[in-house]
Amino acid sequence: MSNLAVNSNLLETLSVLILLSSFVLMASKRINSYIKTFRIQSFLIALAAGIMGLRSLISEGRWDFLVVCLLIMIFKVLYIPNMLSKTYKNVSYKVEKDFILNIPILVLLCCGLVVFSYFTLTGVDGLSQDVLNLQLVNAVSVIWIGLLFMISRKKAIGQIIGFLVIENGLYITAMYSTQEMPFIVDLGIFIDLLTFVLIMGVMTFRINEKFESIDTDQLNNLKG
Amino acid sequence: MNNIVYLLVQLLVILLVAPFVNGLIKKVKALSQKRKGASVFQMYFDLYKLVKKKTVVSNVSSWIFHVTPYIVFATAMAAALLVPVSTKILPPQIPGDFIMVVSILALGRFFLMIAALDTASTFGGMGSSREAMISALIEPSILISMFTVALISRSTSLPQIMETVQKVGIPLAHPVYIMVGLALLIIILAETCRIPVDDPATHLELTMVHEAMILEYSGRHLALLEYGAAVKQLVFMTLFVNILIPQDQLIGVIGLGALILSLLIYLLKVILLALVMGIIEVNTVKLKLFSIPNLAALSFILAFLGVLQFLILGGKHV
Amino acid sequence: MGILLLIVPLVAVLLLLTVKQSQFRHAISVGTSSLLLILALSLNREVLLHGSVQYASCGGFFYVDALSMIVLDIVLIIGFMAAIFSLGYLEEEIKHGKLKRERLGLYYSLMYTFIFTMVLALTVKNMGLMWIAIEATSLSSAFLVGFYNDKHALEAAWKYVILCSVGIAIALLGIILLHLSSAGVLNSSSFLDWTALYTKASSLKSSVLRLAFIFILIGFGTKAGLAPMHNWLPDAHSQAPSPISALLSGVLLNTALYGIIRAAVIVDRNQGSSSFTGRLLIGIGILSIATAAVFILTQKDYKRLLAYSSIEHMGIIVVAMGLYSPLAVFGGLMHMINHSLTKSMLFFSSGNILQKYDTKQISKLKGVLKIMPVTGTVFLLGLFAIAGTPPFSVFASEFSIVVAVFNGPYKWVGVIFVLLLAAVFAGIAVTLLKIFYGEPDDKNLQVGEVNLPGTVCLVILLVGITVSGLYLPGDLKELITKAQGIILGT
Amino acid sequence: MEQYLRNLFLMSVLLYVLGAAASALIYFFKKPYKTSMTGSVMVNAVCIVASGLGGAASAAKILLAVNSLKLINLSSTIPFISLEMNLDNLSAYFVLALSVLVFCVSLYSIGYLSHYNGKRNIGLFNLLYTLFILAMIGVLTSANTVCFYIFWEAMSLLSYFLVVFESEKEENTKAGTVYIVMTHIATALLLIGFIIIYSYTKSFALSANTAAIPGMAKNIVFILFLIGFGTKAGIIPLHIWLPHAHPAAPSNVSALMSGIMIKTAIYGLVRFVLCYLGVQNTWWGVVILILGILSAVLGVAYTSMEHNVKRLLAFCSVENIGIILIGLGVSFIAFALHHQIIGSLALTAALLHTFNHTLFKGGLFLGAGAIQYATHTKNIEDLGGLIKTMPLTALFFLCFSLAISAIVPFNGFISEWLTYQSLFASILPGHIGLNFLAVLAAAALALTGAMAAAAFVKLFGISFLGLPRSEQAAKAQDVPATMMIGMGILAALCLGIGLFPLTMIKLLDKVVFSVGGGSISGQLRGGFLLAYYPLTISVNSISPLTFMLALGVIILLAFIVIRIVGGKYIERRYGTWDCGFEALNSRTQYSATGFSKPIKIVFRALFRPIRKTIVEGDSQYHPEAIIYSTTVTSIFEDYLYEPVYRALLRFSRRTKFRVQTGSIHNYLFYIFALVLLLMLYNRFA
Repeated sequence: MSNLAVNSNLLETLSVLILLSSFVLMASKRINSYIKTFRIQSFLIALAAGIMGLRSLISEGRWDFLVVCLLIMIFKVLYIPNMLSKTYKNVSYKVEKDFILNIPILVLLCCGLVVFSYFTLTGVDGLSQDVLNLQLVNAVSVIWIGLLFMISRKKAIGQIIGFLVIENGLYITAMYSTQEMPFIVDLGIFIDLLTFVLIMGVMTFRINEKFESIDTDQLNNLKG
Repeated sequence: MNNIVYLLVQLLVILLVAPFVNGLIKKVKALSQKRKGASVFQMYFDLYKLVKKKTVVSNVSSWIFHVTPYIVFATAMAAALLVPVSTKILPPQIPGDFIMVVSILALGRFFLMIAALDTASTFGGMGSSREAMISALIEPSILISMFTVALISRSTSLPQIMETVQKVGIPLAHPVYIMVGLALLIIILAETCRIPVDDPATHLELTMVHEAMILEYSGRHLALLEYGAAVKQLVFMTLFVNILIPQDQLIGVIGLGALILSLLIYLLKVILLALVMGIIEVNTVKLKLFSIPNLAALSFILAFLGVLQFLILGGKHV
Repeated sequence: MGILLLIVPLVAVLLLLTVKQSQFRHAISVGTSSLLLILALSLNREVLLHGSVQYASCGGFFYVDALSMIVLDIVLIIGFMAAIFSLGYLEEEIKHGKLKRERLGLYYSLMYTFIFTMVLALTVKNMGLMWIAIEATSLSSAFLVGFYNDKHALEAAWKYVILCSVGIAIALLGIILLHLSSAGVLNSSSFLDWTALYTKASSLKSSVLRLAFIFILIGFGTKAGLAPMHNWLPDAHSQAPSPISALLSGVLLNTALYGIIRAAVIVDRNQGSSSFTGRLLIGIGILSIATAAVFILTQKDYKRLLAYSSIEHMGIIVVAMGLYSPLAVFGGLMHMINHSLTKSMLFFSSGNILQKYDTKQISKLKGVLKIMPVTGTVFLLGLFAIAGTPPFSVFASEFSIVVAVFNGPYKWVGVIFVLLLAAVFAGIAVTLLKIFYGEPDDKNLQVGEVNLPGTVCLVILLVGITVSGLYLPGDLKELITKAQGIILGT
Repeated sequence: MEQYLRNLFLMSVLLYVLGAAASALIYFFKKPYKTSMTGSVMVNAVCIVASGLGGAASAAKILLAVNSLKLINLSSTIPFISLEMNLDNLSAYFVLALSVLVFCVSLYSIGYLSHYNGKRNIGLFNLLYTLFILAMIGVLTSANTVCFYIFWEAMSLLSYFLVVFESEKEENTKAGTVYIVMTHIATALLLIGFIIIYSYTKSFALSANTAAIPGMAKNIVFILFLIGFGTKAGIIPLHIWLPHAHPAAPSNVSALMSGIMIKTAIYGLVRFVLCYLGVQNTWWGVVILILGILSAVLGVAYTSMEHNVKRLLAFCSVENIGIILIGLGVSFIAFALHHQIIGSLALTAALLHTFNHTLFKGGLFLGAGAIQYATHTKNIEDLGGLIKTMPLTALFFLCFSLAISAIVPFNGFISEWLTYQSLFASILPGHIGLNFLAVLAAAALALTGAMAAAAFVKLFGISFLGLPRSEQAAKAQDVPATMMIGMGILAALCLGIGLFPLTMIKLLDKVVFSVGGGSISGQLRGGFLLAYYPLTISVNSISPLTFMLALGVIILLAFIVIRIVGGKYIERRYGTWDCGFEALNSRTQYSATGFSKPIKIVFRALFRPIRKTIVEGDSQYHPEAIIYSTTVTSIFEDYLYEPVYRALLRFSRRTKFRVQTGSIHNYLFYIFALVLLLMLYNRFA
């Protein structure tokens, strides 16, 4: 039993770390650090998935969480960050310059989002059973921070990373809230994620080709 | 029988008196200008002369030009038949009320206006255009002032109105009637082309309205038009005198004597009114054409005040 | 049998990628879509007979009931029309050098992938799978939106992917919460199984469910083009090739809406009333209609205008679903069908016009009726139809919805609703009616139709929407009534 | 008997359908023009027969006093949508008016359409034309509000297509757009009204009992109906589509639109407010009366300023709708106060004027069409002297002009007289405000009559008399015989009803009795004479026939007397007097602008005339040409519609660029904001 308690403590710590990593992401300016932070965040998630996987393997004999853990490791920790850094290696800019709001305010907003998530989720009675609550708040906050990140970054890379963070947030929400998500759904999410990244890769390539930049601020010809 | 007598009396009185009244007004004006003036019967001679003359017709004109004099005269006469000169010989039913009278006169006026346009003459157009404006402005006052007296007698039929009025006593001492009377007086002056701009006696284009319309006419056509105008003038005067100065209640008897007496008084009233009209015309300066709206408005307001008085006092005027 | 609906398009995609001759590609496309249509017909019969179709053999994931059948029918009919229309459309594009012949295979395979994903979304029982399929639609259609590969098309595609992915991600949060709400109620074999959720709706955790619904509404609502998440829609619809615009507008939006309806049904059953979902749906619906009404009035691009009109109609359907009365639901379902047919007809005809005039600017179009008598007439009548003028079918369904609104709890919403519809009509009339008359600026424009097979489609659709405006075939009515029963839980 | 009439009526409907089908065939198969011309003649012939049957059936329906005819009752599988047509007295009356007009217009069209020969698709025109007629019949006979609504929209749509039929002119298409937008928004209001009623009665049938509707709802519905129908009728200030749409449409269509389509709105008001809803408050009638006064006076004011024949006639329609509304308003007031007799009298006046207006306005538009056919212009400043080249058209036009000016032996006078009488009768002790209004209405009516006469003197005088002002006018030739017959029948009917008003009033009395429950036939006296006054013995009588006889006799007498006194009539033809200057030419004549100038000056506050003088040439003292133009400001368009429209456009444009900025960050922010908002909502809800 104590083993389980350690486990859940660890999971809680991980959830806080994951949240923290998204704060770090929000605070960073360099493309490199975007990718690095994302890699770390994904790693933390993989870790969490691994812990849960072990637990479920021991208690129920299910192995699907471990597969998921593996998938995260392969795709989110290795493949996608690598691909992204390859894509952005020969892009002229390395540092994001102008934001919608300046970084301190954005970080403060992120704090606000955590509070907001807490505030809006505590009232929901189905969610507030034992410790899951705090983790869920953290997880959902990651989603909103990812969305805020997308809004605040003007370069295409920022949006891709933001979306991936949202996806991460969703994943940990699913993981923490229900430890028994149907496997096929998890798999499907992965496939989708993969295709998304592929498409984005193709798109940014083409946009770069046509617009001679991947500044999404320039993509505002269609209005009205 | 009654019908025929009524028709004959109306026809004769109107036909005979109309040119005379015209002459009378002219005489008053002449006298006021220290002239001797033509005889009061001059118009009869003029008419005779015109009928005898050859007729010049513009080569632009169409059949409208030819039928108009007859229609104008006939409508004036038809209207005259609906306005009894005396209430002593009324048929049981008259086939028309004051709305009809207005409409009948409008028929004549319509034709007169289009005939003026028929000859392509600038004067004709001018007269027609002015007449259109004047009639548009005057029509509401006619309707409202007649409406007022009609309301009092609860009937739009003229004999009915005249009979009711006889029960009032001296209508001209009554606020409603005073208003209506003043309104009617203005209407008569405007409708008979007198003040403030028109002058039936001159052919000065600044003052021409009616005369401009009939400028192209000559001979028997002109005679009919002149006669028609005189009849129309008398119709309005008859309306005025028989509604505002009723006399038949004074004459008790019914019969030939009463009729003759009534007609004599009628003649007296008409002469009186003609004199008044002449004097007013002499004493008024000619104004510019666009003072007509003011005059029309004045007359309308008077008529409207009359009806308002009636409405506010709750219709207790009989 | 029904499972073939999923297999056939996949096979077609493979074939299309292997075959090189464009005639064969066309033939495969038409063959596939006709085959799908026939399959759909037979499935229709089954649904009418049995109420729902499930196959135990495929792991029980395949599930079609009257509700999904209606949307499925729409998908396959419009898909068929789009296939026919594409024949002429693509040839014309190739003729004018706008498209290389090699890319034909890509176009068709993307299109059938797109259709496949939609069919998948409509034939699965599991809400999670449905979510995956809907997400997959945006991925496959993104390339179609950006098919022309020019600046505008890419921009539209970019926005489309980003916004829809974010939206869909939020929907996933909703799905997760939906799952959470069923924790302890359903066993693991029936997690997220719609029929299970439906039957056990009353024992789900209602407050989680409500939260789930909010996210699903926003998520799928983004995909369905509901305001204020609609912003990708005008761009994507205007930049996509016209047959694809028709598919996007006539089919994709309905598929996304289908997801919302499925979720709303569970929530309503759980809450025992529609007051929660109703307020949200009606609010968002009215907002969508209002947005369209404002935006249409000064629209300069006719394809964008049609896109805004789609937003309006999604709003109308959502309002109907929010009302949750038999009449409203019936009208809403009918409106789905009617709007799809009418709107795809309009996008097809706008495609013809675009090919003839080579401009999307309204101000540059003149004399459409004269230059293209058939397309022009169809477009003109179609505009009146989409604006809700009798005797076309959109009127019939709108009327039911309007009556339902007035019989519902919020009468004033009905007043706003009707006035907004009138405003949309006015907007369309003010902006678009002038294109039909006069003489075109370009004197070299030949009188005549482009795209003969497409024009035949137009006429068929016009006849269809006119007839169905006055008379609803018995089978269809039964189908709608059944779907209505599913939604209302009766 | 009922069965027989029903079949007769259905036969007429069927014939129209056949006509439509035949036209569709001609349209789709684009036969050579010669064939299509023959086809067009046949379609019009079918319409003539159909209208004959329809008119006969309707008249018989009213006169034989059978129960209302259930024509068709088909329901669809779609909820609420059904085809349910009934013919009761009110419907029959309007169908009668429609049929009479269609009869003449179709006759006229046979000739008129020949000028489209080879230029346009006549098949399409005939298709729209017959469908338009069918739609109007549908509107008039619908037995439930949904059916009514559908036909109403169909009617609007078809008339829109007819308005833009000559679509190459931009002003026509613009006119069409204004028309369809206004009419559609108005129809939306009607729809709201219908559904509000439905939400209380749970039935769309016109026979539904509306007593259960609360008073407030009834008031709202009344206002909706008033605006909805008012727009179609063209009451001020909802009239602005009318002067645009009527000139744009082909003349035979304008005749139908002005003659009967705008009357369907009157039908709607009577049917839905009086019969269906029931007049609840006095103020309903007062509002209608005030709008009537406004429309009549302003309508006629704008009429007198117009120089485009068809625009002039369009404004004149506004005026006449005003007159109809005055009657209707009085009747509503009277019914609200339970004065059945006065109400019936006023209703009779309104409905009779409706019928009369159908005749003479239809005729006038046909006349305008004939002018256009012969001279290819609608501008009366380019006309003149047509009476010589087009004598019969001129004669008919004169008749219509007299009729519309409410001049005596014509039908316009009868209905105006009845309106006066109803105003007069409505002045009863105890309602000072209402009485005041009635007097005002009477004054307005008088002003209207005189100004209409002025306008039509101008229209007739300038276009038909004097010298031709342009080459086309000089070369004009009279129109084909069928056109003439079409107009001739209408003119004869105008005179006929004017002389024998009682025939029409007796027919109408049955209609009014079935609508308002009161009958004025007890007050009527005489066979052809007319006498009416409700409160005392009937001494107010008019007899146009007697007047005509008197007129004839007086003219005859005058002629004879003059012949006797003056001898033979000797005429000398000579040029018009030119003051001794050069001979007069067409440019020295009074122009239409000049003619209406006094009125323009008098009412300058209303018209806000804009004058422009351009002096061409080097020196202002020796100008080569002086161009003087003057226009009248249309205050409702310039000060009401334009600003609102512009504001809407500005709002739309601004919102568009503020919301749909093109920036994906904004879009993401909307989603983000909505998520947060809804979560908050969920927290608190």
